Formats: sequence, C-alpha cells, structure tokens
Amino acid sequence: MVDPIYLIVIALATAFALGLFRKAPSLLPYGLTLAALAVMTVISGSWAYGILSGSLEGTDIFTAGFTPPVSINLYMGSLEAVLLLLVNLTALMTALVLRKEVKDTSVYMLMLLLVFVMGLNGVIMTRDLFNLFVFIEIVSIASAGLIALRSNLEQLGAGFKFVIAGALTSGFMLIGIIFTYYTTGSLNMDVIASQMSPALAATGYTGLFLIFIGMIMELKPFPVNGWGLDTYEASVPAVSALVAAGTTSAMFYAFLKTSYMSGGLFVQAAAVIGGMTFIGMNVLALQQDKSRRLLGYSSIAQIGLAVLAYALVALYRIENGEFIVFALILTHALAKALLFWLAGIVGKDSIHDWGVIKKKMILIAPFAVAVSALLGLPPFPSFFAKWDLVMGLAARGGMVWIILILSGSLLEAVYLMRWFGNAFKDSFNEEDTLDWRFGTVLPVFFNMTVLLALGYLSASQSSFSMGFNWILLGAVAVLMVLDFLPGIIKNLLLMGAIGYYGYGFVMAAESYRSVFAWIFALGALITLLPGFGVKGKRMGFYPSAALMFAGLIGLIEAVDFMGFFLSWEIMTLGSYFLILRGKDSKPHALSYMLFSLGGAYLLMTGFAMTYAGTGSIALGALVKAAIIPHSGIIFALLAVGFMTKMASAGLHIWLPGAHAEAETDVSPMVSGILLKAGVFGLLMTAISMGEQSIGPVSLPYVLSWVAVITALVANYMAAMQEDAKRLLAYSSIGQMGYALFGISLMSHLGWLSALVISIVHFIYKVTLFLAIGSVAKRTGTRNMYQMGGLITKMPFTFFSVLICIIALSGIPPLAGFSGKWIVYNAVLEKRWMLQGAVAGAAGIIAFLYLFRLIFAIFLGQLKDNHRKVKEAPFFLILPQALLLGLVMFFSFLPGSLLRPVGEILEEFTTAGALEWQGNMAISDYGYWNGVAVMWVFMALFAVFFLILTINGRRAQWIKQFNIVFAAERPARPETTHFSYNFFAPVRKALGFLEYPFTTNFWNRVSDFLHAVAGFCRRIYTGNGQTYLLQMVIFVVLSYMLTKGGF
Amino acid sequence: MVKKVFILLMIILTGLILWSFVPGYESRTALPEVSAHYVEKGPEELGAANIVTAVVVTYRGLDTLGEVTILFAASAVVGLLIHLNKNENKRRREGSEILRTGTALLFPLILLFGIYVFINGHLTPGGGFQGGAIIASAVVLQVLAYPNRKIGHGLLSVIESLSGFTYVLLGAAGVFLTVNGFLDNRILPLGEYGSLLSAGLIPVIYTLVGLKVGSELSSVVISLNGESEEEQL
Amino acid sequence: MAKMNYKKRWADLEKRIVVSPEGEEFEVDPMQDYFCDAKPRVHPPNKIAPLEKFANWCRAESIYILGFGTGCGAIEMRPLSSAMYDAYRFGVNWRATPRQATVFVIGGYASVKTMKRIVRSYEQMQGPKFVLGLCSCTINGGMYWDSYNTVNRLDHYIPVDVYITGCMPRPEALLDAIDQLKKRIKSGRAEGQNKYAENFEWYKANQKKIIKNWDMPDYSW
Amino acid sequence: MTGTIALITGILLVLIGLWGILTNRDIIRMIVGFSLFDVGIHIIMLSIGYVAGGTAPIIENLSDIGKSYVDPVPQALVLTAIVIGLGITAFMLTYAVNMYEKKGTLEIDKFEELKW
Amino acid sequence: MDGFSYNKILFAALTIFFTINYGLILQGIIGKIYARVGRRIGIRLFQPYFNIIRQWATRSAISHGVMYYLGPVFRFTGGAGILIFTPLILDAPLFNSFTYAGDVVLVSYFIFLGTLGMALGGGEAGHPYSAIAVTRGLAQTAAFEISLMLAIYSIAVQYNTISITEIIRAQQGGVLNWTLFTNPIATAAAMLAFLGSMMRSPFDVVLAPQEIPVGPPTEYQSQFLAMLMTNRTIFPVAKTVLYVNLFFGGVALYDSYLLTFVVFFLKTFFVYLWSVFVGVSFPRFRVDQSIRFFIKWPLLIGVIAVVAANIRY
Repeated sequence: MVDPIYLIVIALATAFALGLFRKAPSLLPYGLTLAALAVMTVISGSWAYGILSGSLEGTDIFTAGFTPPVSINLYMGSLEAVLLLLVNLTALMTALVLRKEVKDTSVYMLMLLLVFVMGLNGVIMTRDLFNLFVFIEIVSIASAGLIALRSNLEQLGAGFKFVIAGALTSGFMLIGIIFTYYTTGSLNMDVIASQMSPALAATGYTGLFLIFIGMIMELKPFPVNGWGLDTYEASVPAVSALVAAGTTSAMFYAFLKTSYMSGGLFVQAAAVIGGMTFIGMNVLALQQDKSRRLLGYSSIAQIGLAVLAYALVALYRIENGEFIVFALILTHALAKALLFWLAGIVGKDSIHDWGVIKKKMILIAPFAVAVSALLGLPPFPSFFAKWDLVMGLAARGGMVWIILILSGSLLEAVYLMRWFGNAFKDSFNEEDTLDWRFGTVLPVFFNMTVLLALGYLSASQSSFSMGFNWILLGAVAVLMVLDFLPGIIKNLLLMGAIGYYGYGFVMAAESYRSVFAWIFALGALITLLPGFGVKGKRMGFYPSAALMFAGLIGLIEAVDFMGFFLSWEIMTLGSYFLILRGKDSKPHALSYMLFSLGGAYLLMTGFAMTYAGTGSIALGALVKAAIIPHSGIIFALLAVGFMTKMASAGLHIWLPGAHAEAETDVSPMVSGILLKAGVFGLLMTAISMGEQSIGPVSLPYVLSWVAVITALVANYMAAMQEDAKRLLAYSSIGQMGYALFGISLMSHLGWLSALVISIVHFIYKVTLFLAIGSVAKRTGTRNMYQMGGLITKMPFTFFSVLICIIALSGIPPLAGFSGKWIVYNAVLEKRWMLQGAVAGAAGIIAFLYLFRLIFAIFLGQLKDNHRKVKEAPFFLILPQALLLGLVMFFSFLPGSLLRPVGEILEEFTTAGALEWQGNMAISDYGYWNGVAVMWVFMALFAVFFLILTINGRRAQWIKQFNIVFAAERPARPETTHFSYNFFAPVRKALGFLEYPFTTNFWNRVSDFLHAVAGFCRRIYTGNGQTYLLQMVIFVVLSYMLTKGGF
Repeated sequence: MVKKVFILLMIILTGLILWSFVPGYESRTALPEVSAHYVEKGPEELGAANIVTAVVVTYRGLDTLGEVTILFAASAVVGLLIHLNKNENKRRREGSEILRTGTALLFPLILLFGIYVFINGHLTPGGGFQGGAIIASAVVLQVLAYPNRKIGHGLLSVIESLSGFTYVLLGAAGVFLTVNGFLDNRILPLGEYGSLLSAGLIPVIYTLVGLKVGSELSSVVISLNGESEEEQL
Repeated sequence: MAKMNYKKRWADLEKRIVVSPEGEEFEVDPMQDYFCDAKPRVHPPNKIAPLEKFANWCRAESIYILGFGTGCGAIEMRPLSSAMYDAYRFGVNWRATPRQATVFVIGGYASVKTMKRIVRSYEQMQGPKFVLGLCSCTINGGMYWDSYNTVNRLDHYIPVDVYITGCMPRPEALLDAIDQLKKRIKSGRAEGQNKYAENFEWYKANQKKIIKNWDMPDYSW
Repeated sequence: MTGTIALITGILLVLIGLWGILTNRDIIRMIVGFSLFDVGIHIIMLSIGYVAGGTAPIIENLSDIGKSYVDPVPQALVLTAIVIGLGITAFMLTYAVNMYEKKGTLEIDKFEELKW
Repeated sequence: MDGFSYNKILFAALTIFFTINYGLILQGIIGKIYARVGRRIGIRLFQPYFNIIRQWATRSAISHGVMYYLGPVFRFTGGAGILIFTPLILDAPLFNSFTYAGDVVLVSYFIFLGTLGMALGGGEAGHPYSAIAVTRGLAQTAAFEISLMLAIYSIAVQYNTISITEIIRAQQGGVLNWTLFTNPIATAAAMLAFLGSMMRSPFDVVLAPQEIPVGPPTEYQSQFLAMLMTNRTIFPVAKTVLYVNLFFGGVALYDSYLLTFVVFFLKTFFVYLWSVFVGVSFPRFRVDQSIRFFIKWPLLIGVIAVVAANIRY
C-alpha cells in the first residue's frame, strides 16, 4: 500500500512544480493538477477501502526516521481514510468545475488548490499539535487566496474578514499550544492524551481552553461567524463547495482530535455551543434569500449539529457514536458540495431566480437528493445518524437535546424546502442560461450517487436493526432510472409492481393492518389508472408516486419503530414531490412538508421515549409503553404526530391548499389514501397503548374534542369554499375528524367506525376527487360559480358525484350510513354525547357543502363556454366506475364490510361488539338492517317513479332559460346561476367560525421567527472589526462560563 | 467612547484569561523529555551543532515543510491578486542618489551574507529562513532605490519552484531509502561533526529553503511594487 | 336608429362566439340553445268521461289564482282574501308562480308592455288553465279604448273564460265570476288551453302585431 | 524571573495588539496591531522555552552535551510562527493594497458589501 | 323486530294510504284553525283533497331534466320511508311494517333523503330561487338538528336504547311515564327543534311565498308538484309521529281500535298544533336570525338535557 505521506508529497511537489509552467498553455498545469488530485484520490480511496474492508489496519506514519514524540507523526485510520477520500474527491471534482477559471488565474489558482488540499490532508492526518496549527494556517491562507479568485470587491472584503478572523483565532490557538507545551512538555497529542489527568487539566486549563476555543472558532460557531458567511457567499461556488465539504470536515476532525486530547474537558461547552449554532443559524437563515449565503448558514448549522452530536455522544456515552457523528459530517459534506456546485451551474444568487434550473429538469433530482439528505430524510446516512442519536439520547435522559435537535431540523426544513419549492415552481427567464458543462455536471451527479449509495450502506451501520424492505426503494430507483420512458409504460410498470408485490403484501398483512393494506394497495392501483390518460413522459411523477406507495407499504410491513419511521418519512417525501407538481402548490407543498416533518419529529420523540422506557424498538413495545412512566406524554406525542397527517384542527392548514392544487390524479392519492396513514398510525397507538392520561387529563377525551371540533369547523369551512377541490379538501379534514373521533372513543365500536370511515372515505373521496378533477380539467376552472348545468354534459361524472355525496353524507341506503350508525352507538356506549352532538352537527353541515358541490357544478345554469364540454376521459371514469361498484356492493351488503372488520377488532376488545342476526346488526342500544333499508328504498323508489312516469309521460322537456322569471326571461346563465357566496345567511350567523385562528396562529409563529431572524442577523454587520470584537467577547464569555469565573 | 471602554474591558478580561497562566509559571530548570532528547542525542543522531536547526529541519521537518508551503501560498496569493488586478502603474519617485549608490554597493554583499547564513544554518544561529529573508531584504533595497524598474518573476519563480520541488523530492527520498524516513537528513552521510558539509541533508535543505524563501519574499515584494511579465531580473 | 337601440338592448339574445375551455371557438345562439322552441300541444280531455268529470269538479273547487296584478283591477283581488270576503272558503287560493296556478285574473287594462308579460305568464301556466278578464278594459279597452298602448280586446291575445264588466267591478263581482268559472269548468267547456294551442298561429300573430320587441321564442315554456 | 518578565511582556504585547486591532478602523493600523499581537505571542513562546541559566542550544563540540541549554523546541516553533506571521502579514497587505485600489479607502467599516 | 314477510308490503302500502288521508284531513283542520285565528271561515275540511286531486289531474307538464324528474321521487321515497320505518302504533303489525330495518338514527338520517331529492330536483330546474331556498333550508336544518340530536341522546341514555319501539314501550303505563314528564328538558329542546323542522312561521323563510315563490319547488308543477304535495301530507305526520313516539308516550294498541285511533289523532294533532300555535303567534325570522336562535336557547337546553341525563342515568 502506498505510504500516505505521498498524499502530501504529491500535492506539494505538483504545487511547487507548477511554477515552472507559468508560461505554458493552461491545459498543461491544469492536467497536472487533475492528475495529482486523481492520484491522491486513488491513494486515499485505496486506504479507505482497505481499512473498511479489513484488509488493512490503521497505521502510524513516522517522519524523519524517528518515532514520536521525538518527531512528528501522522496517523491513517478508518476515519482519516474516509475523510481523506472525501476531501480529495471533492477537490478533484472542484478542480473539474473550476476549469473555466484556470485561464484567468494563471497557475496561481491551481497552486493554491493543491496547497489547500495538502493542508486539509495534513490537518486530518497529523497527530502533532503544532503541526496541526501549521496545517490549519496553510488551509486558511490557501482558502483566503481561493476566496478572492475573481478579486471583486465582495470577495476582497470577505477574504480580508476571513484572514483577520483566522489570524485572531490562530493567535489564541498558538498561545494555547505553547501553554499546553509548558504544562505537558510535549506537543504530541497522543502523549498529551495519555498524560491527561484532572490535576493536569486544572493546571493546564488555560492552554487547553485556548486550543479548544480556537478550534471551535475555526468551525464558525454562532454568533461569531459573520466572516464565515461572507466567505461562503462571496467565493466562487466551487470554492465554497470545497470549503463547505473539505475544510469543515477536516476542521471538525481536528476539533475531535484536540477534544480527545484534552480528555473531553470541554464537552459540555461544545454541546452548548454546537446546539446554539445549530438553532441560531437555522433561525437566522429564515430571512435569507441569497442562495449561497443560505447555504453558508446551513453549512454552519450542520457543523453545529455535528459538534453537538459529538458532544452528546461523549456526554451521554451513546453507542455507535462514531457512526452518528461521521454520518452527519459525510452527508453534510457531500450534500453541501453538491448544492454549491449546483449554485455554480445555476449562476443565480437569489433563491427566487432559481427557477432557471428547470431548463434541465434532471437537475431537480440531485437538488432534491441533497436537500433531503441535509434534512436527514431517509434513505440518507443523516437519517440513520439522527435516529441513533435521538434514540440514544432518549435512552439516557437527554430529552432537552432531542427537542433542540429536532426543532433545529424543522427550522432547517423551512428554508431549504422553501428554496427547493421556489426552484421547482418559479418561472424563469428564457434567456438565462445554465453553466451546463461536463465538468460542472459530473460532480453533481457523482455526489448524488454517492449519497444514495451511502444511504444504503449506512442502514447497516446503524445500531438498530431495521424492518424495512429495501426492494421497495429499489423499485423506486428503477423507475427513477427509467424515467425517460413514456408515461404509459412507466405506469404499467408501477402498477405491475404494486400489483405483484401488493398481492402478497395484502395477504400477509394481519389484523387491522390488512384493512389499511387493502386501502393502500387497491388505492394505488385505482389511482394510478388515470395516469394512462396522460400523454407524454410525465417526468418525475412515477418515481414520486412509487416513493409514496413504497412508504405506505413499508408502513404496514414495519415491525419496529425504525422501519415505521423510515417508511413514514419516505411516504412524506414522495407525497411532497407529488403535491409540489400541482399548479400553484408552492406554498402549500411547503407547509405540507413542514407540518409533516414536525409531526414526524414528534413521532420520533415518542418512539424514542418508548425505546427509553421499554428498551425495545419493536412496534410491540408500544403495548409495554402503556405502563411505563410518561406513557401519557408518549401517547400525546404520537397522537399529535399522527394527527398532523390527519390534518386535525390546528394542524390542518397545509391540507386544503395541498390537496386542492395537486394534479387531478394526485389529489385522490394524497386525500383518499395518504390520509389513512395517519389513521393507521393513530389506531395502532390507541390499540397498543389504550387509554392514557397526562395528570388528570384523559388524552382520548381531549382527542375527542379536537376531533369533533375539527369535523365541525372543517365542514363549515368546506361549505364556504368557492373552489371545488378546496371544498373536497376541507371535507377530507372533516372526515378525518370523524375517524379521529372514532379512535378517541377507545372502544370496539369506536375503532370499528374509524376503520369503516377510513374505508368508505377512501372510496368516495377518491371518486369525488377524480370526478371533480375531471370537471375542473374539462372546464378549466375550479371555481364552482363558474360552472353549472354540467349534468347534461358529464352525466356519468354527475352520477358518481351523486352517489358519493349520498354515501359521504351518510344518508341511509348507501354505505356511508354504517359509519354514522356505529358512531352513534359508540358515543352512547362511552356517553360522550356532547362530542357526539357536535359530530352530528358537523354531519349535517356536511349536507351544506355537498349540496353546494353538486348543485353549483352540475345543476343550475349551463354556461356559454361549457356548451361543448365533453364527458370525462375514459381513464378518469374507469376508476370511478370501479369504486362506485364497490360502494354499491357495500351498500347492498353492509355486513360484508362490517363483519370482517368487526372480527378483526374483536382480537383487541369485544365489549360492545356488534351482534349479527342475518343481515341485522344489533348493538347494545339499537339495531340496523342495511339490506332491508336498501330494498325498501328501492321498492318505494321504483313504485313512485312508475306512478310519476305513467302519469307524466306527456311532459315537455324544456331548456335552461324556460323558467319563471317574474314574467321576464333570464339574460345570461352567469347572472342566473346562483352559486357565489352560496351560504351567505350561514356566514352571517356563523361567520365567526371562519376566523382563521389556526392560520393566524401559525402565521404569527412564522412571523415571529422571521422577525427574530431579521433582528438577530443584524449582528452580522459586515464590519470585520466588529466580528473580531465579537470573537473576543465570545472567548471571554466562553471562558467565564466554562470555568465559572477567572 | 462607550465602545472603547467596552473594548478595554474585554481586553482586560482577555488579559485575565492569559494571566491565569502566569501564577503557575516559573522558568524551567530542566528540559522536558523530548527536548532533553534533542539536546542530548541530537548531535549524535543528526550531526547538527545547532540543535534548533536539527529540530526545525529534521525532527519537526514536517512543520518546516508546511512553513515553506505557507510562504509559498502567500506568495501565490499575492501573485494571484496582483495578476488579477493588473492596472497601469503610477510612476513613483526614484530613490535618492545615496540610496542608489548604497544599493549598488550593498546588494551583492547582502546577497552573499544571506547565502552564508543559510549555508551555515546547521552550525551557527541562522538558517534558510533567516538567510532567505536577508536575501529578500536586498531586493527590497533594490525596489526602494529603483521603484520604477519593473522586475519580472520569471527567474524568481523558477528558482522558487525548483527549490521547492527539490525539497519535497529530497524529503520523499527518505521514504524510499529508509524506514519512515520522510525528511530524514541521514540519507546523506553525517560527515564530520561541526564542519560545513556535515549533518547530512540539513545544509542542502536549508540551502533550498533559503533560495525558496528568498525568491518568494522577493517576488512578494516585487509583486506589491507592481508586476511586469516582460522584464527579467 | 330605433333598430340599433333594439339590437343593443337585446344583445343577450344575439348569437355570439364563445371560446371553450379547450380553446375551441364556437357559436352560441341563445334563442336555440337556451329556450325550448316547441309549439304548444293540444291536451284532449280524459277519454273516460266520469274521471274527467270528477277531475273537472276538483279543478273547479280548487282555484289557484296567479298572484299577478296586471292593472288597476288587481286591487279588487286583495279583499277576497280578507275576512270579509274570505274566498278561501270557495276553494280559492293564490300562488306566486304561474307554474302552480290554474287561474289567471287579468286585473284591468292590459298595456302593451304588460301584455307581453301576461302572455308569457299565461304560457308558463300548466293546463287546464283559465282566464278571468276583470274590468271593462279587458273587454273593449274601456276608458282607454283609444289609447296608443292599451289592448282593446283581451281575447284576441289569450283565450278568456269569463269577463267581468265594471270599472271597477266590486269584489263580489269577482266572486261571482269565479262562481261562473266553476260552472263553466264543471260543464267541461273551459278548454281555453286547447283553444290557444289550436289557434296558436292566430293568437301569436295578434300578439306580435302589437308587441314589437318579441325577444323570445314564440311560446314561453 | 527572566522568563516571567518575558511572559508578562508577551501578554501585554498581545493585549496591546488586540487593542490596536479592535480600535483602529484603518486597515493598515489593524495590520500593525496584528503584528504586535504576533510578536507578543512569539515572546510568550520564547519565555516558555526559557530554562534558568541555560544557553542557546548550539553544541559546538560533542563534549558540550549535558550542559544546561534552553529548550530548543519553542525556538523552532517560534521560527515557524514568525514565518507564518510574516506570510499572513504579507498576505493582509496584499489584500489591503487591492482593497484600496478597488474602493479608494482603507477604513474597515466601508467594506460592508456583505452582511446579514 | 321480526323479519320480512310479503304481507308487510301490503301493510306498508296501507300505512301510506292511511297517512295520506290522515294528513289531508289534518291539513284541512289546520287550515281551518289558521282561518279562525284570522277571523275567517276558512277552507272546507276537504279542500286539500280537491287540491291534490286537481294537481294530479293536470294535463300538461314540463320537465327540466333527469334530476328534476327524479327529485319528487326521492322526496316521496324519503317521506314514505320514514313513515314505514317508524312505528305509528306500538305493536300493531299493520303500522309496524318495516320498523325492523332500523332505529331512531336510521329514521333521522332517512329524512335527509327527501331533503336531498328536493334540493337536487329544484336545483336542476335552474331557477335561482330554488337554490336560494335550499340553502336557507339546509342552513336552518343544520341549526335545529343539534338540539334535536342532544335531546335524542338524552333520552337514549335515559332509556338505554335507541330503538323507537323500545323507547315507546318504556313510556307505557301512565301519562307520567312519558318523556315529557320524565325528561322535560330533553322534550323542551326537541320541541323547539320541532318548530324548525315544520317550516312554519317563524321559521318559514325557506318558503317565503312571495320573495322566492314557494321555495325549492318554485319550478315544480303538474304531477311533479302533485307528488310533492302528497309527500307534504305524509311528511309532517311522520315527523309528528316520531316526536310523539319519542316524547309523548307513543301510541299503544288499545283494546278498542277506535280508542287507539283517537289517542293517535289527539297526540299527533296536539303536537302538530304546537307548531301551528307558535306559527300564528310569531312573525318570521330571517335565516341568520333563526340560526342564531337555534344555537342559543335550544342548544343550551339540549346540553343541559344531555348533562342531566348523563348524571341521572
């Protein structure tokens, strides 16, 4: 194996030799540089491979023919090898990207690049304190040079601030080193570490502290990092990439080395500083709309997280700490480099101009991957790292830190997702160009691939075994690769895959899981049908849909928290991309993502607490969690987490927009199917944990009120909408309120109602969204007052809407009634009549919006421009027809639905279960014979219809303006169709329900955070001297706080 | 004013931090283990009379390599910035007669002294850096005397590159020739203790360092004065 | 000039080009697309005589008057619902919509402007339907016989079952007329609806003679 | 005693340098402050290496081994540190020259193009 | 609660026939009462018969479309459905034809089938007044249903059942066993809701005869209207019977059929009369006013009823 010292030799020799090629054509020095970097990459790569595969062992590298401490030594271990590979690869890629700059900068840039990389290699490998200092200086000088690559005013200003800040930092560090040398008599870190004792720590405190604070300040802690932000912003993006990926990783590792050296003396301080940086930078980034500065904020925040993770691992003795810290660092480095390179390709600084990225749609993929990786979404290493960290913290009582980490992550999601949404949705100027070259594009895709691969690898590194089927994600990957195929073929593939996998999956699902398995699998197949009617490639749709369905399937298949949570996040991610595809969905997709992530983090906390309490991450541990301390809090966390997905009151504001703006066949997916994931999770929690309370407050009781208020207000809001799809979206919230109510009843009948509502809601909401979607598609609007009279143009669609609204409102002959009837009985059983009455009132308000829906669209006056509207396309009608068949089946034979579901629930509780006599269901209170009702209805209907037809066969069929209009005639359909502000009197009486409490609340939260960000970021005055002063203050304060005085 | 008082307060507090070291400090009476090794075994092991040089060039040779690199990087940055901002040069006032005459007189002497200092680095106080700095001071004198004379970088950069490259190669040669011998000076015979051609590679390396530092500092000075690609020194 | 104004005023009924959501342009002819242009049909009485007789008896005993006061005579209709006359006891009731009314009381003079509304409302009633001409004006124009815009003889325009003379007639006269109408219905002679349908061309021609801006299909369904 | 004096001098120089850095708005003066700061650090380093009664560690004859010498390591380090400081100073000056050429001023608070 | 047999079809038809006649006579009587309040003689007792036969005998008809055509059918199905799902007279097989199909929840939801039919039919007529009236009707329904629901919950807890038959049975054995006396608060809440459901003044702005002529069926005529009118005869009876059953002891089958019918008549009549009395005494509410009314007092009473029932039973 090649001696690692050659990494330094090659870089330096090449750098020195480049001076000879000053006059040569620029390609020659450039080629030399690339070659040197490539060789370095190969060397570090071979070491990384060798050590990780076990064929090599970590080695000391001695210099000058002596052994330490006499001479300086380096060390090549697994961590070093991996970091070196990362640094050298990033440098190689950056060199590729910088191809264009070579001409302007002569050989200087290449020299600096090589010196820079050499410095990073040295920082990573060296074991000598002073040597580390030298290498850090090399890095800082070389990077200060690279920052000024274009030598404009901004770069010069930023570079100068960087230099003076670096000088101050290194000054403190140097004093620290020499003090430490005085107390320990050695500069070798291993020697110092071996001597480290409390006594030594006390006498050498000042030195160790100065080293620590110097290293920390190299990592740009909040709030003394204005110079760092300037650097990220001003530099050429490729250089920023190298700084973000290379410098930070290397410096972080150096920080770790010094921290080990001092025996973890400052771990607590590191935790505080790291946490402060993570939160502070993420808050401050909220106000940022310059992409590179934003990335700077994000980079620093990520390093803060890594520092925090390291400190927590050390403080709480969390297992698998190395994996946690390095997964975070690696993910950050790869993703951040990718994003900076991407920023270079895009060439726009304002995040509002990033729409131009859509000129090459394929660039969205790496962008999405990088953002997801930074946010710690699966399947990226950071996900597993965060999981391990949170679980470890919970197990050892670090709840405060969990909250800090997760809220920071959520804040990070705000700005990253907003940025991504902007890029994906904003329009762009056709004249703008992308820097689309081999050299710029290769690195981006390379890092994307590495991130994906690392995700797979890191799953096995996590200390938690995981019940997740990677085949599912494999299928997604296949679809991603095959995205160039026509949409129809991809659709067939996806449906085939779901059909093939789904069969076994549904058969294998047990208990109440099977209900949801049916919904997910059948729902997937049915909602994919409309895809056949869409022409073109539909880039991105099928991978996203596949991702979502993979998540849903994984949810059912999960056997432990990790598998469950991973599936949950995958599902969220997939659905986010699906929702984002909608026309004006930008803000809604963002709030969807934020609420989902927030909910997911609550779930994570809940799972972590369960793990802490029971020591197991199997889903079955929830049963045990029912009796541990804090079980109420666990229940509350999980419930709120799942309720964000179900869009319960207060957590619902994402849903109307997200579902309304989504594409025609996406709305049914996210509304009819996806919402059931929340029901599933909550039902699982409720069944496993039973009734829980926090203090004297019974949680199911609280849930029940939340549920019925959700139902009431959502239904009222639905009635007040002008937009048909928004109406349906609010309706979904209301229906999920019923489901939540059913679950909160914590009884056989309650759960039965929740399951039944889930099933029938799936059926009719998918149908309704498809029907209304096809109307919107045909008429080109979603505003109901612009429609009207479409019954003659779209009769089938009308019919399916009619059946669905009857089912949804629970009017008896159709299947919807069963859910209502069960709820009544369950309410009586539990004696929660007040909630029951509110739910019932909500049910009646449902008539309001349902009538509005069908009237304003299909009845009333047909508009001029809709006179030639055609019936919905076949592939939108087909799924509706299938589902209507299902509705009718369940309506004729309600027992076919209720009996098996009831039997499933009898496994958990039999109290109050329905008794069946033939077709009659008998509860403790009442009885209901759905079959009889159906037949009576049919008979009466037929008889009366016959009477009318026999008597009225001479009726003249007339047209829309043949109405009695006070002896006048209508002028225009638009002025005759009563639809706008349909329920004005209701609004007059109950308008207070419309007051946007929730929206205002969340807006205020958002405004507050943004205001805080806007105010606090003023500390970054741009004045280098102020930054220096801040650093001095930081040092002083840190010293006071760590030592508790002077 | 308030700000200055505050700054003063902060500086005092910083002083307190540093002061916390002072009570525990007293001059050593004996050397730490490693230093003792250098002082006692150094002459035998490396054959250099100047222990500091032995430490700088061999024991802590990697630091020195880094140090050279820092100078190199600094000069590259200076070169880069000057290169990027080529602008028409203002004429500067010529040096006085005395200065010019003195320069003409002193320039070769200073160069010679510089060379002496780095060649004897392993025997007497001094060495590559010091020598290089002396050489550069000659160039400074030159620039002061003839500020409008444009001096090219060509030769300087060749010297700089070649000496640096050689230095690295010599260091790497140690890896080939001995075990773990990066920058080991003993790949050449140690020679007679105390003579010019002793201490193995140390004089060679110091020569290279001297050349390199001299040319680097010179080129920095020249760059700051305003670069010209045409004229050669 | 007059023609132009007319066109402007009824622009709603002119053919127009509209653009469908898919961007296709097509013509909308409101007269064709928004109105049914079928002619009225004759609805013969039930073949089974006793049934028809029974039905007629019920029709006579259940008089639903259209609450549409076309002229000054309408003032005489209101007292009928008061406690003094209490027409309810004779099976009389008022309806606000022609769809549900059976009897149209033309309350006095019918100006040309009102005539159009009268015809429309009459046509929108479902038969068998009956007309009472109240006041002399409906018979011969009364004191407005030479007015430029008052219809002189109502039954040139719609079939009238019973006329009531007087200017103004007393409410008792209206009650008497209702009584007469009942007799007429019971005897099966009140076939005004069929008469209108049979002589539709004649009626329509008469109507169009005085109503120039006939801006609807011939028959208002 | 000599060592302590040197140490305190070094510390004072560091503080004076800091004062210069933090209170002078002129970039050149700030650089001077940094030089002072550096020199202070160098003196501190030397004071650390001082051994009471020791001489410079130049052993002209092998027989002199065993005498009292001052610690050669800080001296080596200080040499390196000086060179690094020199590099950085040169570097800052270059920046200063360029900044002056770009903006026509050397006041640090005029270079606030990037903030927040 | 026995199952299906074919004679039940006959029973159901007879029930409907009986109710139509009863309803027509009731309408006549109510009309008479209305007239007397206005110091008029008023309609003849059998005037409703003439009206409905005349309407069925209309010769011409027009139709606005399929839903317009089916609307009355839905409406009538809804009305007739409630009738045959509700026990008119306890334990009388003739009047209990299909009560085995469901309990009070079924009945109260089946009411909406008619509402929906009317709304859809009126909607397709394309007349703005229909739609306006439907919105008013739905809004008002939503308001008063809450207190009704609370009242039903209250008595469901009281009697521990939601089967109408069982509720009637529990009230047998004397006047004091009626819900009216055992649970007066629930009865009060329900009877206030009853006012809303009867579409009489002060809650009749839905129909607003001159403003939006006759409300939802403004375009209805001929046999379509006839079917609606037929429904209107049975629908109030069905609703009244439901209230009688739930709150006034229902109607038991006495030894004498005459007595049974007299009791049936008296109870339904007086319950019906409650809405009439209120109707002739109070002017009309606007919709928003009636919503505010219903979510104020009846709701409060209903909540008290539920809480009280929860405590007591």
